[in-house]
Amino acid sequence: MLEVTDLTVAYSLIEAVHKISFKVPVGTVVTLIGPNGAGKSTTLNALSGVAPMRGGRILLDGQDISRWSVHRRVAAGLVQVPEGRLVLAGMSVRENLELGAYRRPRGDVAADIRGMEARFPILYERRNAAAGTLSGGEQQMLAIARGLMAHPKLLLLDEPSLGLAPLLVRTVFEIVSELRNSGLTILLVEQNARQALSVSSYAYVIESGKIVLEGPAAELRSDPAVIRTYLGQGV
Amino acid sequence: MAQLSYFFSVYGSLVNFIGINALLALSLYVTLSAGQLSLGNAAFAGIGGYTAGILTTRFGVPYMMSLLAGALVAALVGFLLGMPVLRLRGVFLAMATLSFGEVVRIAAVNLKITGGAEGLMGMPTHTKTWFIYLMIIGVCYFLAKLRYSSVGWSFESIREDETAASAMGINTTYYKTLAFTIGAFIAGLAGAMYAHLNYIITPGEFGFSAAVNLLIYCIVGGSRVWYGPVLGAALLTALPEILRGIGVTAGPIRMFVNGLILLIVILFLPNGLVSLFQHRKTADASVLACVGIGEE
Amino acid sequence: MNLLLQQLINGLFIGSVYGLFAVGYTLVFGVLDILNLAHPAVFTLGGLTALWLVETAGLRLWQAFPIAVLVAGLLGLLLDRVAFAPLRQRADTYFSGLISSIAMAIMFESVALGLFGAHTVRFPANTVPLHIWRFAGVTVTSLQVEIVAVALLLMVGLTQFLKHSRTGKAIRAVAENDRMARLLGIHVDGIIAFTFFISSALGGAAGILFGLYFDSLSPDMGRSIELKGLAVIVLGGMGSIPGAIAGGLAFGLSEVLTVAITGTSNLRDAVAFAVLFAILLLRPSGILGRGRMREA
Amino acid sequence: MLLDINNITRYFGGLCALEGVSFGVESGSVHGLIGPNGAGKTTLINILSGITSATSGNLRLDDQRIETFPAHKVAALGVARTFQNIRLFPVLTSLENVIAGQHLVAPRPLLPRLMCLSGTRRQEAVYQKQSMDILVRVGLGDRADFPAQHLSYGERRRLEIARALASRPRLLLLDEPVAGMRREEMLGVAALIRSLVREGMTILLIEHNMAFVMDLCSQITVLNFGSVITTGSPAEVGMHPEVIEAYLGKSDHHA
Repeated sequence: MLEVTDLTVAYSLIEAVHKISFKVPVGTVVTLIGPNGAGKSTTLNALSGVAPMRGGRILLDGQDISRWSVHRRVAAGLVQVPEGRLVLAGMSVRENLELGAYRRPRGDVAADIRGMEARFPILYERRNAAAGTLSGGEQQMLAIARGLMAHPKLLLLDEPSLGLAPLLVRTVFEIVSELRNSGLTILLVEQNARQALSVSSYAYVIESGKIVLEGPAAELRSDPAVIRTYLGQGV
Repeated sequence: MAQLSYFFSVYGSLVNFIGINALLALSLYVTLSAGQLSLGNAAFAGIGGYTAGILTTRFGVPYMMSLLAGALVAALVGFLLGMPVLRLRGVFLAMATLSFGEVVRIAAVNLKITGGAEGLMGMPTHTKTWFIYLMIIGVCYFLAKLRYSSVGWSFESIREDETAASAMGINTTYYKTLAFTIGAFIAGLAGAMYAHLNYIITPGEFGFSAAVNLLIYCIVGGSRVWYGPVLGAALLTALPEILRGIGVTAGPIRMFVNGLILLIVILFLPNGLVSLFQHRKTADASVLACVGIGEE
Repeated sequence: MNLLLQQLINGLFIGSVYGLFAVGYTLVFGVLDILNLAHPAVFTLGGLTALWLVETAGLRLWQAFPIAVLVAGLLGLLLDRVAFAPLRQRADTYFSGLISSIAMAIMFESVALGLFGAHTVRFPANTVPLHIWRFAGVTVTSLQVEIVAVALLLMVGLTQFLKHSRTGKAIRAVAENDRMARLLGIHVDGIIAFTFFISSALGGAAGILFGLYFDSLSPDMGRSIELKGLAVIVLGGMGSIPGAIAGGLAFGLSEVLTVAITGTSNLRDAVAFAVLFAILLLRPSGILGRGRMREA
Repeated sequence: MLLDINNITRYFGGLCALEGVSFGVESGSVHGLIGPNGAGKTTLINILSGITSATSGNLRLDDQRIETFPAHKVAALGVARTFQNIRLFPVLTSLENVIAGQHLVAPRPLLPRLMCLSGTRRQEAVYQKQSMDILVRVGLGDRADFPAQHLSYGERRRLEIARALASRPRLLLLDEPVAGMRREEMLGVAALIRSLVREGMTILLIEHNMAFVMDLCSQITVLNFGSVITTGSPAEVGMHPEVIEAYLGKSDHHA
């Protein structure tokens, strides 16, 4: 599905990500974990085309999309749900969903919205409310639902559990496993490494813009180095 | 010597205007150096000009005293205006100072003592070229010394990041008001000198276009060092003459060239014309920096 | 009483033109957070283009109007490409955009000056067939009614377009958060260019209506409305379309009422700017604003 | 107790960012402040440094109430800080950034400068030497003439610490000082913090890197959803069941 080789990203003169390579096979969930500032979100943004790529190659279904514009990537099914639940706060919940389908033919959208509202009833109840008035958990549902409206082939999920109460974190990860079970390919970035590893099949550990470790998620969960640094033994 | 006196007989008033405009540009530079975009400096010049003009014509106050009074009154108004408006940022500050300027202009049109729309007349033409340039040198000296004093570092810090500046112990309200007041003082002084250069001043000379012109001088010359505004004012004030010299006489074309220069500078020389002359030490260092980082 | 009513009606007419002008102004600010100071110059060129089409090309006004509006829209595209798009990635994009738009304004005005000369011109008599209605001591001309109708139609059309159309929603998405809009697959640069097109088209339409209403057009007519437009969008809350419409009407009414109450037109603008100044100090987000304050 | 935080609450609109936060920071200690993203740590630092005001509650610095003080007054009492999102002065050089940070301790009066008094030059040399020493101390001695915007991420973080140190604070608030740093750089910062504390400085440290926090801090306060879960020694905090759940997610869920 996705194959990234030697991806390098630099903001102004400073490199944020240095020659990283990874793969997301079709139908799997792959996770990038690592500390704050390691370059996880930057990597996702480079995949979406909103961070400046300095080198490397991104293959989506064997096609080199490295030079594609953002909207072309979205149209091709590479969809990001960004960090911090970036809903369009002043627009209604319904409008947010509609804009999720911006790159799709108009005819199918109404049916999709009905489907999405059936799946997340709260989005139907609050359909006319400004998205900014939703609670944190509801906004995250909306952000994910909006991402799904684009019919993604590959969903990039950036810190979906950020700032959510433990109960909601669990709900969000339940949604992620449902999506995985329905066959969607997902690249997940998470600080909550324990939860993230439990829903993924493979994971990469990023530190200071480089991949320092990779392996099947189950193995990383029992790797002493990962446990010490990310699963926080001792805390 | 004869050539020089010929030059002055032809270009004397141009040289004077360059000087006045340079002073006005310097007044805006002070405000900009503390990160505050003011469109009120033309109005401060008007306040200084009218104050000084009224004092000399109506009350027979000596020239030098009237200059001082004009500058002080402008500074006082700047201080009083600065306290409330400097809470505003960016475009909102620009517009508040702009509307203040308009109110001043309209007041000058409507008041009797200012001579209404026809302007204030009868000022003794005491302002001499050497005096204008002496004042410029004085102001430049002051600003150059100010830059590396506590006040100058505070202005610089506020311009770069107001929040960080306040966390370093800089009383941002105090220093912003100070910058605004110093700017108003210099503008008032320039206005007072202008009033005694020309025999007459009119409200329209201190309106919105004048305010925008000052901004243009600073941007084209460069607003990060004190000589930038002087350079900008000199070049742009002389531009019509320069263009005439190369055969461009039509007004619209001169105007077009004016706009074009401004556009080119803002697109390609964001730090103004002075960046063409500045030595490249820091630029070289930055190149080294990226090489160093690339190797890591 | 009838005099007051007549004044209120006149205020409504001119206010609708202000509103139309300000709607375009505020649209660009809402989407880009940038003040497009070339908007008044587009307003001027819109009016003068329509005049040229009627007078020289011999078109009827209903034919000339859409063509001139289209030309104004194209000028907006030019503005975006030349003055704004190159600065978009820069850290001081808001400040440099302000300057580059001033540069474009100067060039546009010089073009108007070069093509149409410095004198005031007017639409030929009978460009619009004129009926005069009188009732209850109030006089209303068909031209006034048509101006209000066209202005309201355009403003309501824009509001509906932004609210319901797919592109309109995309514009609002870009206004809220351009990064997020990009991630949704919205072609942000295209949307911004389109926003400039609409904004400038509306500005041009306002210029035509303004020229018809006052029966005079000149290359510097934009200056007379420039500051008022700024005042209107601050009054209505920067970036708010309904705010700009309401602000335009309020401004028109305040002007005629000031004239009616003071008996002279001298203080017409002073009251408006004093109100603007007060609003900036007391409630910087404007009366109907979204409470959005730009950090400079 | 150098700093006493008592019942601090902060609302943003209807949203509660901090609720009844209370803890004390011992003089001469490194006090850690941890918690998941969005827990309210940065809001608290902003309130402590006077950049944001608290909705209610009070703050004492050496028994002086400071919760109503604006940022510059708090700074004048000896509180300096760094910012999570790095707020250097980008076009100024490293040295100039530190010089700007000397505002409170290095008066540079204008009048003697205008009169070109000879003492000015000597005084300036002393101040510049002090700034340079601080740069050397954070390991940026060779970067003095570089504009801050051209420094690497880790260098910028260290320069921010240097600028904060320039005001010779008693209390230093560090907001994620080693985020994005390489391991060697991180060790350097840890050594710097230790030596500052040896000289009597008090440090309140926000950091995500657990090993770093556990290593340096004598006391740790854990924040979650705007409330304090617990304050205690690293060992105590590590055992606290609520901390484990809040900070790491439910460990029993999938493990």
